[in-house]
This record gives sequence, C-alpha cells and structure tokens, in this order.
Amino acid sequence: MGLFINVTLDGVSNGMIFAALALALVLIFRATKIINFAQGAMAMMTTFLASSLLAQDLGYWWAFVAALAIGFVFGALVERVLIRPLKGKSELNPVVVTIGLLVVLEGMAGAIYGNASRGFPAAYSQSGITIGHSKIAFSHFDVFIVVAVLVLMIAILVLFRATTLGLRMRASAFAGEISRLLGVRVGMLLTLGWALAGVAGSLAGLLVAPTSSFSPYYMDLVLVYAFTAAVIGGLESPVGALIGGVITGLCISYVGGYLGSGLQPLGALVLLMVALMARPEGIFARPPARRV
Amino acid sequence: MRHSNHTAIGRWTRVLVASAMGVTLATVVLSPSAGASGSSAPGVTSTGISIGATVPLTGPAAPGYDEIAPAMNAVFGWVDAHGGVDGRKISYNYLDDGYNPANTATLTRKLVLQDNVFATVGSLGTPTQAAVQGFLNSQKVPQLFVESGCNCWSNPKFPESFGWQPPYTVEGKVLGAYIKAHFAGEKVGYLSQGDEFGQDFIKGMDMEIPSASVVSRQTYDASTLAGPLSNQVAALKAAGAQVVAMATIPAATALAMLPAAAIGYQPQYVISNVGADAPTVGPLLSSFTQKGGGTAAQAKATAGLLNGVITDSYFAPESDVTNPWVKVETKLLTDYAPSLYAKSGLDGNTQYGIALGLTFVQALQAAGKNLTRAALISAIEGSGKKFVTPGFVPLSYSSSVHYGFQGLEVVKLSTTAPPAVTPSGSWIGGIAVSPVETTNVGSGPVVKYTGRTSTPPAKLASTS
Amino acid sequence: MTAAMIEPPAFTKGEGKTLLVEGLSVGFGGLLALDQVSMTALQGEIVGVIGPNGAGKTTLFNIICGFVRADSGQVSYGGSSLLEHHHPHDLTKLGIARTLQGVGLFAGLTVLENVMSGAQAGLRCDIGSAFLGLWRSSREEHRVAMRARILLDDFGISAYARYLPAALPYAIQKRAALARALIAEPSLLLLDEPASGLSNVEMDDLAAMIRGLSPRMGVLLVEHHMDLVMSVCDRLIVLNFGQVIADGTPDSIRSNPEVATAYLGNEVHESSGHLQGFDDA
Amino acid sequence: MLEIQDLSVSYGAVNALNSVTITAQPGAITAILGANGAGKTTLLRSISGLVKPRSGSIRFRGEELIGRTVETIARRGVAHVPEGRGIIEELTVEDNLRLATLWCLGRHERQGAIEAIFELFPRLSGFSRRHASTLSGGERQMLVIGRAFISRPKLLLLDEPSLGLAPLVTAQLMELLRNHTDGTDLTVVLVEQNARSALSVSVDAVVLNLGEVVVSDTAAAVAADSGLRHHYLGF
Amino acid sequence: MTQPGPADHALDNISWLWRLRLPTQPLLRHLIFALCGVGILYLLTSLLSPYNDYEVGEIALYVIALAGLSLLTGMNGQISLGNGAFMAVGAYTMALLMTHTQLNFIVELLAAIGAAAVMGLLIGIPATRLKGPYLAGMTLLFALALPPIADKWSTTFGGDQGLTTTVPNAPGNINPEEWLAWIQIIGALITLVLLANLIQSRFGRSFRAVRDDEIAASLTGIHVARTKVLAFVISAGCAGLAGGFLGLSTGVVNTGEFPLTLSIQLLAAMVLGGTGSLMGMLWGAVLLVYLPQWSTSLSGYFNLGSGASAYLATIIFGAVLIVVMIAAPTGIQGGLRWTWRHISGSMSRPGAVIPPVSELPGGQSPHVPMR
Repeated sequence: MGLFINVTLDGVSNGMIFAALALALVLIFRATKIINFAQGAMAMMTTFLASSLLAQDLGYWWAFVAALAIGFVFGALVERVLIRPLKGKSELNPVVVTIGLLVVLEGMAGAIYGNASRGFPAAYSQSGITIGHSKIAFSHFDVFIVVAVLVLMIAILVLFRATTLGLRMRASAFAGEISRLLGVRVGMLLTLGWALAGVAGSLAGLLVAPTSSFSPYYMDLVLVYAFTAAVIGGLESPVGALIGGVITGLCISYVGGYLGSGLQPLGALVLLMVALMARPEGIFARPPARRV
Repeated sequence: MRHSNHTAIGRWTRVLVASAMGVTLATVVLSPSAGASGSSAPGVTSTGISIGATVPLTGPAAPGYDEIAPAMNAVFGWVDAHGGVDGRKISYNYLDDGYNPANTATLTRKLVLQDNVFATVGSLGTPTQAAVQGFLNSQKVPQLFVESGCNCWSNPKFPESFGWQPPYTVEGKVLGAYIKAHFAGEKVGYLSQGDEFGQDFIKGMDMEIPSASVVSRQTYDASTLAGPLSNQVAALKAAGAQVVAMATIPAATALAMLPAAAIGYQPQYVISNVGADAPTVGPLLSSFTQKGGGTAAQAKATAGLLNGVITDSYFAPESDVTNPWVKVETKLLTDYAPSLYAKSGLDGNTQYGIALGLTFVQALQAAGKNLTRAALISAIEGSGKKFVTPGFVPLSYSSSVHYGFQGLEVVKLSTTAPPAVTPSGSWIGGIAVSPVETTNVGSGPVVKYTGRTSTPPAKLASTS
Repeated sequence: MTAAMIEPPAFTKGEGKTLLVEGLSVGFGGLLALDQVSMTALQGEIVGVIGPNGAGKTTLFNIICGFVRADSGQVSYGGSSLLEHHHPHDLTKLGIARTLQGVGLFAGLTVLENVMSGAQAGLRCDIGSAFLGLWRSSREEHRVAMRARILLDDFGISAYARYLPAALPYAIQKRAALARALIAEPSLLLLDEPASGLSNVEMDDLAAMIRGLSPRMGVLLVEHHMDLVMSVCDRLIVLNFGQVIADGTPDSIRSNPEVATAYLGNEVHESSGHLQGFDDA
Repeated sequence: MLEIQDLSVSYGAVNALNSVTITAQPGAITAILGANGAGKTTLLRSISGLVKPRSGSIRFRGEELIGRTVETIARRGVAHVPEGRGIIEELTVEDNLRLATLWCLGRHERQGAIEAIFELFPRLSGFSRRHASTLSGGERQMLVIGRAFISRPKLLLLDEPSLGLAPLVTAQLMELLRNHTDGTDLTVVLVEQNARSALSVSVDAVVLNLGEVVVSDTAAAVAADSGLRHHYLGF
Repeated sequence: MTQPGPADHALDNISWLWRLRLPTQPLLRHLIFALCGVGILYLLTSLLSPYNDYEVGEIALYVIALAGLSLLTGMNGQISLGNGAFMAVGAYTMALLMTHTQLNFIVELLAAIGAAAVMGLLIGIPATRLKGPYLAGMTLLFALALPPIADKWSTTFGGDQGLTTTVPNAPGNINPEEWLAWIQIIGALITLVLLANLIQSRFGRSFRAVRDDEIAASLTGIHVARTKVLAFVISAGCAGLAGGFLGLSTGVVNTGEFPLTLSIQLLAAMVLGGTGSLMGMLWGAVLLVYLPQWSTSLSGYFNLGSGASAYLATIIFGAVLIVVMIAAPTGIQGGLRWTWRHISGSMSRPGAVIPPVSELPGGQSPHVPMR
C-alpha cells in the first residue's frame, strides 16, 4: 500500500512536469500545426543558462525568472528564423528542422558545458512531507511543481479566455486567414505562441533539473512523455495537456513501480497507441469535420 | 515512346560526364590509405609506437569516462619526455565511439586496418569492446586492458584480450562478504543497472549473501535513465531493506539516494566503486539540500548524504593526499595534462587512466627492444604480476588468467577522513574498514591479501 | 500503338445498372444537408444535379462515394447497397468513377501516371511479381500505359504525358482528370463541376465528350454552368436546401418558376420591407 | 473609389486573372458576376492582399494596396467577407464580433458597437455567448455581415453572401446592403452567382469570364442584355 | 528550378535512359544497372584497402535502410523516426538464429527481414490512423521503447555483450572485409532492384497516389489503409535486412547499436540524400558513414579544443539538416538532377516549353479502350 501511494504521488508530480512541457507543445501546435521536437532541448539550454547565472551568484529566483525570459525570446527567435521559412512546405520539413535544432542544441550544450551530470538547485526542500509517522514521496518542492504548473496553466487560460490578446491568439490559431482579414497581425501572434511555449518549456526544464541527472540529454525522455501527454490531450487544448500529463505520469510511474523502469517508454507507447486507436484526434479534441 | 531526336554525341557526352562524376566521387570518398610501415610489427618503428583506443567522448556515456584516455596520455607524455620506451615514443590515438558498438566496430577497423596501430589499449565499455573482441583476436591485435569489469576478457578463446580493473563479480563478492560479516541478519535489497555490470556484480554478491536475506531486487535501465529512481526506492523501502547494495553509475547513485532521502528512507548503502565516486556523485547530490542557491552549506550537506556509505577501492583514493602514489599521480597530471587537471583534477577516472598507462608502459618495457605483438602478449602473461602499479594487489596476469586486479579494500566514506585538495572539490574521504581482500570470479573464497603493497619507483616519484 | 492494337470498344459491363437513391437524409451539426432525397440515374442517361451552392449536391456525391455516412435512406447501384460497409475504394469495383471538384490530380505523378492510376482497381498483378519486375507486372503496366496513352491521345493531351499537373493549364488538368476517371471503364460516371474554369470552346468540347459517353455509361453531373447542363443532360434534378424541388427534362426545368427563384434568385424590390433580421426559410 | 488597373494573377501556369481593369464607386454596389472559376474570388483575394498579383495596380482612395500585408489592408478599412461565411466557429458570437473591433475601436467603444450589431440583428443577441458553430446558415450570415459592418469599413468585399440562403433571406440581405450603401461613402464589391438578385441592387456590374472582363457597365444595362445573360450568367 | 518542363520520373531520369536505349522492362533495365554496379564495385573493392572495403559495406547496408525509409517517407508520405528499431528487430532475429540454430545464412537473413516486416505490420496498422507529426512522434516512442526489452530479458538477448554474429567463411583467400562488403553490396543491389521494380509497378503508383491525395486515391480504387501498411511492412523489411547486415559488420548484436540517434540519423540522411529518390539514398549513406570523419578532421584543422571538437560533428550535422530543409529540401539528388537538367538542357533540349493543346476531334467522344 505504501508503495502504491508513493508511486502514485510520484506519478502526479512527474505528470505535472510533463503537463508543462506538453503545454508548450500544445501552444506551438495550436499556432503552427507543428510538433516541436526541439522543445525539450530548448528547455535544457535555458536551464543551463540559468545554472550559469546561479554560478555568477545571482539569486535563485532571479535566475528562475531570467530562464523564463530567455525561453520567451528563444521561442520567438526559433519561430522567426527557422520555422517561418517553412510555411506551406510539407509536414516532413518542420519535423526535420526541429530535430536538427535538437541535435545542434545538445551538441552545443555538450561543447560548452560538458556532458557530465550536475546538480541544479530546487526552489524548496526536496525532503518528503511527513504525514503521521512516515514521510511520503511528496516534498515541498513537489508542491511547488504542482502549484507552478497550475499557475502557468491558469495564466495561459486567463490570457486566452479573458484578454483581447488571447482572443486574437485563439482566432489566429483557429482561422489564420479570416483573422488577418479582420486586421489581426497573425504572424506576430504565431511568434508569441512560440514564445509562450518557450516559457512553458523553460519552466518544465527548471522543475525537472533538480530531480534528474541534469545534463544535455536530461529532457529527451521528458519530451517524449510530454508528447504522449499532449497527444492524449488532443494537442489543441491546454486543459487536455494537463490531464494528459497526469495520465501519462501515473501510467509510466505504475509501469516503473511494478514492471521495471526499462519498460516505461514501452508503457507510454502502449498508452499512446491505445489512446489513438480509441480517438485518433486525442481524447479532448473535437472530432474534425471530414472534408472532401 | 522513345525520344531519339538527340544526337549520339550528346548522349555519349552525357554518359561520359556521368561516369566522370561517379569515378571522381568514388575516388574522393574511397581513397585508399597509405601502406603499412616497413617495420616487422605494425605500428612500431625504431622511433615510435602507435596505439589506439575507442572511448566515449560524446553522448550520455561520456561524463567522467572521457577523462581516462587523456590521463593515460599524461603518462605517455612523461615517458616520451624521458626518451620513450627503448627509444620509441608512444603515439596514442583515442577515438570517440559515443558508446555505440557499431561505431566501435568501424573505428577499431580504422585503427587496425588503416592506421596500423600496434595494439588497442584502454578502450572502454563492455558492449563496445565485446563487439570487436572477435575482430581484434582474429587479426592478432592485442586488446589490452579493456576498461570494463566484465568477466569476458579472460577467455581462452580470445588470447589477445586482457581485462584490467577488478571484475564486477570479484567486487560483488568482496562487498558481499563484508555485508555477510558485518550486517548479519539484516534485510538486503539490490539496486542494479540492468546490464552486464549490474548482473555480474549481483552474481558476486549472491555468492556471499544468503538468498534468504535478500528481500528486493530492483534494476534500472541505463539507456533511459533520466529522472529519479523513486519507484525502485519506494519498492526497496516497502520491502524493508536495511542494507541496499547498489551496482550503479554515479548519476544513478544520486538519482536513487535523492528520492530515498526525500521519503526519509536511510538504509546502509553499499555501492560499487564506479557508483561511489565522491567527486562525481557529490555535486549531483548537492541539489537535494540546496534551497534557492548558496554554496556554503552545500559541501557539508552533501557529505552528510554520502557519509557512512560503504564502497571499495583497489588503489588509494585521491583524498589520501599523503599516499605516495597520489602525490605521483597529481604531479603527472599537473605536469603533463594541465588542462585536464584544471577541468577534472585528480579523481577516480584520472587515477584510473594513470594507473592503466603505467601498466602499459611496463608491458612495453617487459616486451623488450624487439617489439612484436606476440612478444608483448607473452611479456604481460610472463611478468604482469611484477608490474608496479598503484593497485593494492599485484596484477594477476598469467597465461591462463587475463584479469587484472583481483583484490579490493572495503572503504567507508566519511567526513572525518582527510579531505582531498583537488580543484573539483572532493568533500569526503574514504577510510579503510577491512584489509585488502582477494578472490576470483569463480567459487574461490574471499581471503585476506597478505602480500605487500607497492610504492612508486624512485624515477617516477622524483621526476617532473 | 495504334487503335488497331486495342480490342474494339464494346458495351459489356454494367448493362442496365441503375443508381437508386431513396429518402436519403444527412445532417451536419443541426443543419440538414440532405432531406429525404430520392432520385434515380439510369444506364446511358446523363443526369444533371443542379442547385445553388450549398444545396447538398456535393454531399449527395459524398454519400454515394462512401465519404459521408447517411443518417437514413437507401442508396444502391445495380442492386448492391452503397451504404452498408461501403468504402470509397470499393466504388470502382462496382463500376462507378468520380471526378473531384477542382482537379484532384496527384501532384507528384505525371499526367500519364495520373491517368494510369485510374485503372488501379482493375490491375491484378501480385506483390511478388511486382517486386521481381516479372513480365506479368510489366506487361500489365505496359497495357495500362498504352490505354492511358490512347486516352490522352483522344483527349488531345498526349504531349503532356510526362509533365506534372501543376505545371499545366487548367483545361489540360481537367482533361487529364476526366481521362483518369474514364480509364476504369465505369458504367456510372460522377462528374463534380467539370466545366469550372473552362473557356466556351473548351466547354463545347467537354459537352461533346460527355454526350459521347452516354450510350456506354450513366453520367451524373453536378454543374453550375447552365449552358452546359441544359445542352448535355437528358434529365435534371434540382436540389435546394437539401431537398429535391424539381426533376425533369431541361425544358421543363427551365420553365419551372420554383427553380428559377431558388437557383437564379429573386429580384430585390424597393418595397421588400423592413429588416427584421434574416429568417431562415 | 477603388481602381483596379491591368491586374493579372496566376497560380503556377494557370492564369486566374488577365489584365483586369475595374472601377468601383463609393456609395454604390458593384456586382462581379461570372461562372465558377471565372476569377471572381481571386479578384477579391487580390484586393484584400491574400493573393499576390503578378502585375497591375489596385488603388483604394488613392493608395496602392498591392504589396501591403493583409492586416494593413484590413486596417485601411477594407472588410472582406470570404466565401463560405468566414465565421470562426470555435469562438462565441460575441468574440467573433469583438475580434473585428480590436484594431479600430477603443476599449470602451467596443461593447457599444457590439450592442449596435445586436440591434441590427436582434436574433443574434440571444446567442451572444454561444459558439458560432451552433448557428444556422442565416444566423451565420448575419454574424459575418455584422462583423463586417462593426469596423465601419470604407470598402466591403462580399464573396457569394447568398450561398445557401433561402431566397427571402437573400433578398433581405441584398436590401440591407443597399440601405447601408446608399448615400454613404461605403464602396461595396459584391461577388455573386445569384446574378438576378445581385444585379437588382447593384449600380455597376462587371462580368468576368476566364479571368478577363467581358463586360463592365451599369447593372441595368447588363441585366437588360439577354445575350450576355444567357451566355455568361445562365438565365 | 521552377521552370516548367517534363517531370523526371520519381526515381531516375527516365528520359535519358530512353536515349540510352535501355530496355523498358523494369527487371531487365534494373538488372543491367545492377550488373554495371557490380562491375564498378568489383573493381573498386579489389583496388581498395580492407578498411575501405568495410566502409563500402557499411554504405551498402545504410543504402538498404535508407531505401526502405525513402519508400515509406518519401514515396508514401509517412514520417518514421523508428526505422532504427526495425533494424534492431532484424539484427536480433538473425543473431538469435545464428546462436541457436544451424540454419543457412541466407535463411537467417530472410528471417531477419520477415521478423522486421511483421513488426512493421504491428506498428503500421495503428499508424494508418495518424498523420505527419503524430506519426513521427509515435515512431520516435517506438524507437525508444524497443531496445530496453532486449535489456530486460538479457539471458535471451545476450545483454551487454550481445549475441555474436558470424559471417560465412570467405571463399579462397579473399580477405574478410572484402567478403563482407560483397555480401552487403549484393544485398543492397538486390534490394534496390526489387524496390525499383516495385516502384514502377502498380504498387509504387499507389504509394505515391496515397501520399499526394488520399481521397482521390481511394476514388481510383486504392485501399488507402492497406497501401500505407504495405509501405510500412516493406520499409521495416528493408530495415530488418540492414539491421542484420549492421550486426554482421559490428560482429555482435546488442542494444547499444540501435540508439534513438540511429533512427534520427536515418531520417536525416534520407532527407539530405533526397527524399523519395532511391539514387539519393546512396549519397545519404555516404554522408552517414563519412560525415563524422570529415567533421572530426575539420575540427582538427581549426584546432578546436578537445571538448568542443568532439561535439563539432553533431553540431554540423544538425545545422546542415536545418539549412538543407529550409534552403534545398530536395537534397543532394535534387541538386544533382537540377545540375543535370541544366547540363543536358544546354546541350540538347531546345528549352522546356509547354506544347500547345491539340484540338479535340470535334463532337467525338474519347475512345475508351476495353480490356
């Protein structure tokens, strides 16, 4: 029973991190119908920059905010420089370009920072919270993870639902051409979508780093699980990303806890295939009208 | 249907252009290498010896391991500065295989078939070197001192292959015997990497620890290792393991100890030599207690987690600064690999490289002036036991045994041990808690080593 | 490569097959796209389906082709139902071919290959002989290529056989699309706006082509161009708001006032009253 | 005044518009007629910047539009209602309307403008919070027309607004258009297949065929020319 | 490059083949090509050093894997990031048979192809419901999920040391590298001939039709889902053979040979070579084998520090990918074709002009030939 509880709690906090990165994938997919395979590597890069800032004795929270800001600029830059020229080309092109970016970023991080695992500080204690007599596998930092991701999620939802900027972003994601005809600067909003994704990704990177072997490759698996989460959630909806993230987190946690950690990617693959066979558009997506 | 309105000249011009393009490309791409040197043994001239290796310099497997070959090169630099071996300078060409056996196979063939190396020395990894063991032996190229504790390097089928470090099984047996003796009746849990390393280590442990006291056997997959091993730790805790024996790499050590501490689980850790390298594990653990930056408290807190961990060593730990070997090692690094020393300092990996380099140099000396591959092999088999190395026990090479060290000392990491003074900052030292003990990979007992421990030769100790 | 090499054209397949649509209804999100539509198309008959944009013509085609599932009603061709377990790729087996709105050619296939692809369902070569490049495969390919080339010749576009469609004028693409549908020797041909983008001369050619088809196959034609429809069709079916509002000869349709209103629109008079917002009919 | 001179557009090797010259007067509806594929939609898309012409010029109120982005042209007061309604189904009715006000109205004017549209189309006001996807064909048309009007455009481009509408609704729509154009400085370019009703409200009419202007005359003259009607307009 | 002109055949420029008067029967034509290839390669391998022979063999095996991927992604439009895992399936099948049975070498290779093809079927069926980036992500997950299975059951799959493979003994005194290269070259040529035949059959046309327009394809009677699965199966089969050959080259089969990067490199090499072309896969394979070496010597040339230089190959590789995708998506083969068209165009073709439409025989219906 103790094992089950701990595995479940672990799944929840992992799931929230997947949800943050899945949110990044969703923001980009909504804006440009592209899956950004370099999202994890971009987060890795911003987290390394944050660790450089920490080494300069900048306070943790300053580095934290700086990483998010860098993520914002980074996302926007990638959209402008690499993604915009691909407009109208085949689906293969963005897949290959984002993978190319992933390869370049991991190579650069290896060259600059070396590839040894290193430590990265956590915002709060990682010591489990004591309930009754025993510590559970849920620390103050895990609480922070849940709160931070929820805050980000709510902020994005508020932006989308309650502001005119969000209205513009939603409109240009759903119907770019019509939005342009209504005077909406769609190109700028697509860039903004990528930039916000950069922030969400950076947050995921900062939250993962303290509990993992922080190296140029530390986001690779997280990205794959986040992809699973995003697809389960329908790739279009931030709430779907959250729910998909938690489902994926729990699933791979149970697989790891009861079947062995090597089978976790297989568990995610099975989850993804089952979900897609059941609903190819994702569980939380509207089924698209068939066009002939 | 046929478009024949073109002249024959035009057609043949095009064919010629095409062929010319093809041939040019083929020539550029596939230009054959220069022929072998005129010497009797490949890679050996009157003034030089060319050797090679494949090691991971990039990719997830590279951290730490990418220091070993440069550290070896420091030894060769010292040898070359002192006139070489029999007047031959050593040229060491280590290539990056990214820990991918397919790359290893290609690069090893490049070394042997194209670059004509005399031998491969200090190549790293079980899966990678297993891939070329057959090739190197069929080519009669010595596969010396493979950096892996696999039991597979001492195999009569492969007379050119030699291991060097203690086999993982030997390590497991020595630590297992220690657990049996000092933690009798306590519940033991295993956490091991799901490959040869973990399996051989656990095999050794199982030879010593009664199976009834093993309550949980957890593994993790190295290729997908990224996040904390919380599931495994939760299972160990749930099984009530009081002693956790780990065959882990440094990152996995940290990724297991962190979530254990988080849930207040404090077993007695017994960790393989690889996974308990304090300079590597320490910084990984530091994040645990660190809240919002600050490095002052970091060292002590980290040391706190590693304090009391039981591991083993087959040469004096780098923190033992008074040890003559450690002095020699530090001097070699500072003089002949200053940039490496600045980056990594003296740690388990650089020590390893230096010791391995010294072993090879002595093998060359033993092979004599008339250097051939056969002479080198018989020199190692014949006089390997007499080589002077930092190891606590002599190498055990003979015509039938191609393992290197088979003796270890059980060490307890302790904050009260003398701290190391290396740039990488090692905050914890080891204290021997057992005499040096030897055994073999088979059913041989674990026995106390009664021989004497070597000291650096005067030439090394005094030189610069 | 002369016509003599080809067996004489004969009308053997699908004799007397009839397309039967009965009480067909389908709705999308509360809008009834088709509402109790019934109609027939006989072998050898050219039937025009007309009506304003959005009247449900393309939806009707899509149900016949299996792209859209009907909510209720029956569609059958030559006695076999087109609703149960019906997939678009089964159509050619039943002898039905369809052209798509616009052009619908494969962008990465040459004009010749596009036309050859129309014969895909009739090809029998197995995967093994295809891999081995056996004569069984290559001879079949050769035969299809020949047939395609003859069709291209007949359509006057054999000079473009090796071009990709995107590089060619619209009219040529349209002809290639028609050739692709015809190579399967359908007994029922569904033409979705074949005349759009064609010049008057080209449209006259098209009319002649369609008329030439009729003895051998039924033609169901969705078209806006009244000249073409009126001159080619034996019978017209007028759809409006998903309902059949008229069914008859071109002459009777031309004089039908309801059709005129629905299709051609009312004149707006000064006195048409206040605006209370639009009311759906 | 909208002046289009020698406008040519091609998609690959296909010429969609060939040296088209058209003038549209303010305060009047100019009908663009012709069969499917005649180039009507391409013409509108060129004006609003969605299509890059090969050559020619499009001047509106003296300003060249070619080379400007779609958004800039929209902000010059050009409202384009594309074919197939062009509502954004995923947004609510109110958000569809609000979206069109963002660049032209201040924060406090927006609600008033939306209310004004609801007054024009009382039926919509009940649905203000509903997703536009739930609207019927006529309601959708109200929404796009309302959305076009809300930004107080100088030039209104309508692509087949009668599509799928009942005759009575079409008539009401045309009436509304005329009422909103007469005596204002609004220029309306109306692309219609529904020639008769379009001609009945238009001042000028242009007939396109295969990307070329066949006739450019007053609507009355075009409606009176039976040969023209028969050949190009199908009635 | 946008100048309208007769399109090249998807595979090779048929027009100049015709000018060479090669037979149009696919098997004959492709066999002639293969025999020419055999001749050139025979000369080449006997001239080359054993190490270069080994490299030629590696190129051959990557050509096989890339040709399969090109069929799947280039011709059929399904993006796969998982073909490295199919290679693993093939390699392990062959190695298991070598370890436990005394079967004929050819049978073992066929079994490798078969097992990978079955895996292709299992992945291909759900894949038919996915498009573009979704499929790329799912296959990526597949490439990641498969190798740990072999680690989990290490007694069967040989664990870290892996399963040993053995190349059949070379006849006469041919050196083993040359002999292995020959096995791989023959395998590659057979694969290329078979695939080239297939591509010029109705199946090849179906693959491309489905890629271009699924709806139009289904209307011509093509079973879209079945066609997509078939492409997956064939692609996986090719990967299986390539995996078996990789196992032979390496000498053992273990999971380390099939990391995720292998799958990524395959896709990248395919794109660089020229998506959808078989000929381009040769360039892709050459790049796979030589790019790391070239960039290492480049970093030596610029005298970069050891830490940075190790990663230079990776960085160059990624950067080249990005640049090619943005600037020249047709890859090397596309560039060669373009160059070729310019050379041949300037020499013989009187400019590519679209011929005028010939008049239709007025009032006559097109002649529909009957079977």
